[in-house]
Amino acid sequence: MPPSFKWDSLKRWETLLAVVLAVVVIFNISQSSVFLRVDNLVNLFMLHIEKIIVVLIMTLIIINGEIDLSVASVMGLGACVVANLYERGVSMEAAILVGLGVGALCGIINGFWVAYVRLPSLAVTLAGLIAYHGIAEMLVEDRSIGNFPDWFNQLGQKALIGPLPLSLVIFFILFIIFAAVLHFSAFGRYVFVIGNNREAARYSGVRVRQVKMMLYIMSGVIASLAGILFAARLGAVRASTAEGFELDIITVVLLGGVSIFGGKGTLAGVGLSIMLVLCLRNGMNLLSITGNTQSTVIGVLLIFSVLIPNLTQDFQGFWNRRRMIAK
Amino acid sequence: DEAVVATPGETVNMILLPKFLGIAVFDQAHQGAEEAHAELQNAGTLEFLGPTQENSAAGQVEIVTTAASRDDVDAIMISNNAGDQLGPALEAAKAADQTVVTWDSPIPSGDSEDLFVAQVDFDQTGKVMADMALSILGEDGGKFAVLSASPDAANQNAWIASLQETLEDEAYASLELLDIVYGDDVTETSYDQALALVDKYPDMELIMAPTTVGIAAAAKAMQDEGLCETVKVSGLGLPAEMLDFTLNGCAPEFALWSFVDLGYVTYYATYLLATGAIEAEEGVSFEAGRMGVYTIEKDPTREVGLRIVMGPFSVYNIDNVEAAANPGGAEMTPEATEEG
Amino acid sequence: MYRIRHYIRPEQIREFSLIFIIMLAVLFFGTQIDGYYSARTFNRIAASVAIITVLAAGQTLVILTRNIDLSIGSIVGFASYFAGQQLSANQDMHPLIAVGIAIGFGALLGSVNGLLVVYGRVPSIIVTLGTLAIYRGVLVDYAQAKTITTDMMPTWLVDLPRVNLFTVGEIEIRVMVGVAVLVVIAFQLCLTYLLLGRRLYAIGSNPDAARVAGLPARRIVLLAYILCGALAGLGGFMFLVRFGTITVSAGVGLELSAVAAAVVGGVNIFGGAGTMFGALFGAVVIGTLEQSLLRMPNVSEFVRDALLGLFILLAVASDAVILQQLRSLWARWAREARETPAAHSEKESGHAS
Amino acid sequence: MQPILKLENISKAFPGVKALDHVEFELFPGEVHALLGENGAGKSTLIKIMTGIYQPDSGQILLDGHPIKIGNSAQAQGYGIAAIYQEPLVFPDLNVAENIFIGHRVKGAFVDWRKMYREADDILARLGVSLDARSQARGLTLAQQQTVEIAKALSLNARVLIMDEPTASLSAHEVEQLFNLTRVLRERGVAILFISHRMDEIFEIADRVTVFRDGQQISSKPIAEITRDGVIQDMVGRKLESFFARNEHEQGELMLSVRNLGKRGIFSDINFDIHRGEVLGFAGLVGAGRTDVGLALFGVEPADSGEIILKGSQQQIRSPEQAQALGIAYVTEDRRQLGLTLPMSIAANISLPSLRKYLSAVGIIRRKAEQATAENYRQRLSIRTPSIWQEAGKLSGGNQQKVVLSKWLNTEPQLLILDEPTRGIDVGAKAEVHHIIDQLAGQGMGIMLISSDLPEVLAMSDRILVMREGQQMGIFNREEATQEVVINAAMGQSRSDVKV
Ligand SMILES: Nc1ncnc2c1ncn2[C@@H]1O[C@H](COP(=O)(O)OP(=O)(O)OP(=O)(O)O)[C@@H](O)[C@H]1O
Ligand SMILES: Nc1ncnc2c1ncn2[C@@H]1O[C@H](COP(=O)(O)OP(=O)(O)OP(=O)(O)O)[C@@H](O)[C@H]1O
Ligand SMILES: [Mg+2]
Ligand SMILES: [Mg+2]
Repeated sequence: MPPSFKWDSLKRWETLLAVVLAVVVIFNISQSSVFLRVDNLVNLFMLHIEKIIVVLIMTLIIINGEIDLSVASVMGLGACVVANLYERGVSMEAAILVGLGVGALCGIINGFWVAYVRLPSLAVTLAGLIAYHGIAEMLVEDRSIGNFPDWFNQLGQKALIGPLPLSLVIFFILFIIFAAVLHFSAFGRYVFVIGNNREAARYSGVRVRQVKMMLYIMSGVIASLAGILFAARLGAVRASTAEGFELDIITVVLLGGVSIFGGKGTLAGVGLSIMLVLCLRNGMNLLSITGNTQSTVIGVLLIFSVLIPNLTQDFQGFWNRRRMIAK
Repeated sequence: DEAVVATPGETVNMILLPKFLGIAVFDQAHQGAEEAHAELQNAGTLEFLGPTQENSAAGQVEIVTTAASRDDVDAIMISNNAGDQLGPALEAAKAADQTVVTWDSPIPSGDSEDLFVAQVDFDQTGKVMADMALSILGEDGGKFAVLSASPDAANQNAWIASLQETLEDEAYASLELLDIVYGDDVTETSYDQALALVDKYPDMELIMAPTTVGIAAAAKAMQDEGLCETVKVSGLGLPAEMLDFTLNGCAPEFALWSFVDLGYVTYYATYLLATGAIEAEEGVSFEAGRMGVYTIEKDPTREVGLRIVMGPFSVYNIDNVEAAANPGGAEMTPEATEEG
Repeated sequence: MYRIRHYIRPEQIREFSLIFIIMLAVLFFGTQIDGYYSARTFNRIAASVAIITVLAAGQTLVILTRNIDLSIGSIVGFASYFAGQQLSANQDMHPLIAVGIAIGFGALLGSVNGLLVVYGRVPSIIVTLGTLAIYRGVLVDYAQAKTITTDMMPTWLVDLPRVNLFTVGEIEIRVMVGVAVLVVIAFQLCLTYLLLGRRLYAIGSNPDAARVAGLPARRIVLLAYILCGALAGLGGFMFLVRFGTITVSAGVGLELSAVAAAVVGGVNIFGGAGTMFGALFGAVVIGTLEQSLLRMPNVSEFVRDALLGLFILLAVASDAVILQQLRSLWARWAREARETPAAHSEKESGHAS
Repeated sequence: MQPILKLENISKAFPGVKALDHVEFELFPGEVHALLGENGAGKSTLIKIMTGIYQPDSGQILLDGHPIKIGNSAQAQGYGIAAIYQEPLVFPDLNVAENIFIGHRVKGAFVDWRKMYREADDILARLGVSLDARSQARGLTLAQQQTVEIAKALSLNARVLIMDEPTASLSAHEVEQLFNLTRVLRERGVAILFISHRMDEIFEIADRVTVFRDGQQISSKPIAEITRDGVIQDMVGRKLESFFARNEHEQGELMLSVRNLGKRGIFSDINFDIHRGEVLGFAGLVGAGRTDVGLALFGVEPADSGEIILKGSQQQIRSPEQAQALGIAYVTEDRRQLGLTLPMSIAANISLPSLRKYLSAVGIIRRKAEQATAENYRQRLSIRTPSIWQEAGKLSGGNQQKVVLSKWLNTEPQLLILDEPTRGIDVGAKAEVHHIIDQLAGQGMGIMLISSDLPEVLAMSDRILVMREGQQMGIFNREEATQEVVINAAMGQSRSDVKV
């Protein structure tokens, strides 16, 4: 039995998510003939692909006991940098590289304050959320920049391998890499240990600051990449691109059973949570349930997925006691 | 050319997609569309779907994309809040043989839509605002600032551009535009921005807000700070929201169009396009029920794109605002009218 | 000197570092903005932070217990809409009853959060992320796209933002500012002098220890949520008063502003540490930066957010540095006291008797 | 006489472990009842049942002859039962006085700060510790936290006082104060349940001794009827050398020289040498600064003056990973906060500092190898657990200590800093640890042994360095170091006025 694979929590959280997911899928199939169509299944991912790419790295950051509220702003900034440079005549390839670099820079800034100065990550990345968005505004102002080269738009919109577009391929590859790193590598072990007890990790010779720095840099680069993919998918960039995505991203991570206090969570759970939210949203869209009703349903699901098992447990305990008293 | 008249009773499944759900203007547009839906005895459905305000752009993309993959959708009527970012999604809808008509706010690049139903002539908006400014400030004119929605709201930007163009005209030489600021269509931000303008430009006499959220917030800010005598507010506002401020002189004059009519006309145009009764081509005329005849033309405010202009502006002031705020007595403010 | 050091701890005067930061900011903006040092600046900033302060106070109560309430933006929206609707239906309602309705409504929504957290044992962030969406969704359904407008409101409410409690020279203390300050002071007193207040800290500081010490943690956390909801309800009422026009999107995003104010004000997001004054000063720091940047000449619309983020980061960083300096200063004093044990013990026995 | 508290037929099982197996237990007023047993015998579990933290699977509890149900700590307090737990549970953000009084049931809703500080000062003075009632609990050393816990329990004026290894991190002086207070309470008729792994203390304070083994009660006798060897035999089920003596070793070459090491406000002018194969003991009262010297050498809290010369070359040790690379290991005194990652498995904890050893070519952790290492230490130190994949937090206190030791031994260091290495571990394991220390020294490792257990320091060290309030009071050879000499130095008499 591998150590970071806890059967207990698997029983409690992941199984539950799997059950709920199965129910949702069956419901969707019964309600809509479109659901199982390949194009719909691709759409289901593609409509939120940028968010769920960032969900992966956010999982690691939250398990590490920190948070990154600035991801959505970095996504927007990455897209805006690329658009702005392209607009100025820089080649798209170079622009993308610079965009990723800017993402890394944002990560370094966040990481520096969090890891080395030990400021609370919530405060630091909240400031980042405002500031990086502000820089994006400086770059794009009130314009909408589009007319990117065809290959760029194609990458965002058209299938690359079989029916899968590039971003979906990237997501699956990242998912496998992150799962391996988090659950089977030394780095992943450090991520967990630091999330559980930063001081104990330090006393064990773990390079706490470097690990945190690495995570934030990865977060910056991946968020920026996601932002650029978003630009390719939509074919245009505005200053408000990706604004407000951070809460959606964090919600999915938490629904996946990752503890906001760090040290606990699995990518399997997060994967299930991604599937669950995507299927639910897609099903509701197919049934024409949109807007606030949709978010209300997700909100209810979020609460009930934890509440129900807790209540059943209480209920069982209650019955057991009743039986014992009766005896 | 003859104006084409719609044949009632055909089956067209339509989606009306506002910027987001939950506020009055879009509900009014829905009302107008429902009215047309009943008139035309459409055997299909009219769905009113929209994202939440916080997730407007991405939500619109999501709804359009899903609609494109549904077999039971024939037409989408959308008030675009995502700029050109909606392009690929709408392309997919068109590829699935769905009719795409924009209303209220078009696709800036104009590619991926069949037709834009403009509420008013965007080039006229600037003139209307400039005229209101002159009418409020008097012939001597004065200095004023613009409080807009978010910097990337396409229709607002177009109106501001048209305002700036209008101001170059001799007739408006007495008007000086000091600054353009953005309240993001959030009440708190707009309120703060309005007061900041007052502090920044002591000789400013007017705030022009081409957004219903901004104009109400600015008027309230001036009222709260007792500034209504020195700084007036104008722009585009809802009569029901502006009633008090017009009566007490904080916002003596503002303009808007009827969203009910906009929804109504949009529905007619879309129905005709989707049933194949008309083609989206320059010069095609059609009759939109009680609203009369419209002719499709090239949209002069964009490089590509066709439009019809609904028009006209209604300019509201102390004389007509009350009637407009309570059409038929009970529409907008049921509580207030029930009780007193 | 020894007495002062002995009675006052760096943790207790950490708020001074925030005041210092506010002063720095004011000095800086004074050089940038003409006529910045004026009563008007004060009035503007004070009025603009009143609502956030009340919300941050409520948020602080919950954060102290190592929980969080992300739903308050929706509670504010719902409470202001609901109170506005009741007022428009009943113009003669006594103002206090109107305020009571908003507070009670907020407390009700807060207690739903609290019950789910405490008895449902659902992590607070999950509960309130959920109710953030749920309350807003229910409001959208409830409101049927109708807007509350000023003309539906009784005159006293429309005039309330202009009413001064008192004025000092040109400095006006408006009712809403007064309410915010009152809330902060009242709750700070509760935190310091009520057993309940100290227990709030204990629970957040070490939940296991709280359980072992036999503290009624569940009831206390529930109470924190109810109070937070009630303050959000009060904030909703203030929102109605200030902005007059209430749509279903009223208060969107305020939860993050409140958390930001609390965190910038030194409230530990992992519970156990922080004060109401901290939350107040946190709100004032952010408010001062925001309002001043709005008025700064030559700062374009598009640069402002970038600067705001930068300044907030600087504020948080310098706050941490100042606090650390204070701590090491105290440690040095403590060592000096130990190295001169005679003087130390003499004084110690002096005050102990 | 009727017992205040009587436990009948109590059983409690955890997954894979039967922690308590049909236990009978009585506690009388006015007695100090010692509870003995190996690590993991079930002592702490019994206590947690008495204070309502765990619910027994079966059996009942009688208070003054009436059956009661103890559902939680608040109820236990209501019945007059107070406890000091093995691991201090302080509120780090509250100050010392608040920590002492926060759980009290008081009348009225208001906090009387003056009264609270007065009473806190009072009780701390009676305990003989110089701890400021106004200082924040965050940053207190483990021993200081332990005294806060003691003060808290004493201030409750309970009828039943339970102390789970209260002395584990205290030095002789503080232990003496605690025992004085305990005797006063005994006079007043309080029933006291006392747990310790230090035999001397048992014979000094206890009236009756109950021994547990594997969750079962083995014996319960008045102190007069027992002998040291007898008790140990009851505990481990076989005869055991209770005390281990060092083998004589050749001392090797110089390994570490510390010159004028200082850290502002913490310690200053520390000078010592450690040779290969040498055990240098560090003695002193609680708060003497021994831990801080260890932390400085390990780079956790680097020193700010002086020199560290390791194997002939001067080193600036700025971080633990650097220290580790230099072959230094540090076994912390605070196993729960700093030594272990409680929610993770025993195996993961043991492999953590040396994780690089377990990586495959592609950087994946080789679980088999990890498991083999953990199994090895589990046998060697007799760690009592159903599986090495068990969460470290679910081990008994002593077994946790063994895991911390394992994880550092596994790094094969050259200089091993042991800070209270035998805190809370039972006699058998303690002998085993002493044996290991001896063995490691024999292999040429340099060992720095910080311990508040004076007999241990005296028995295990080649030389003993005594500290007091951050100052080095002297270094004593094995021959000259007696209990008295060391205590006097630790209490502040300089070397010259020590009367032998
Ligand atoms: N929460 C728990 N979950 C699983 N097992 C537990 C738990 N608590 C204790 N145990 C197991 O119960 C047994 C008894 O533990 P207990 O803490 O009572 O021992 P102890 O006698 O106090 O030992 P020590 O002297 O080391 O403190 C041990 O085997 C321990 O691993
Ligand atoms: N009288 C005192 N008052 C306050 N703080 C003290 C006092 N004496 C020591 N300290 C603090 O306690 C720490 C010294 O404790 P340290 O843990 O290093 O000593 P130790 O000898 O290892 O004692 P212990 O046995 O408690 O571990 C230092 O950080 C010092 O600042
Ligand atoms: Mg124990
Ligand atoms: Mg120590």
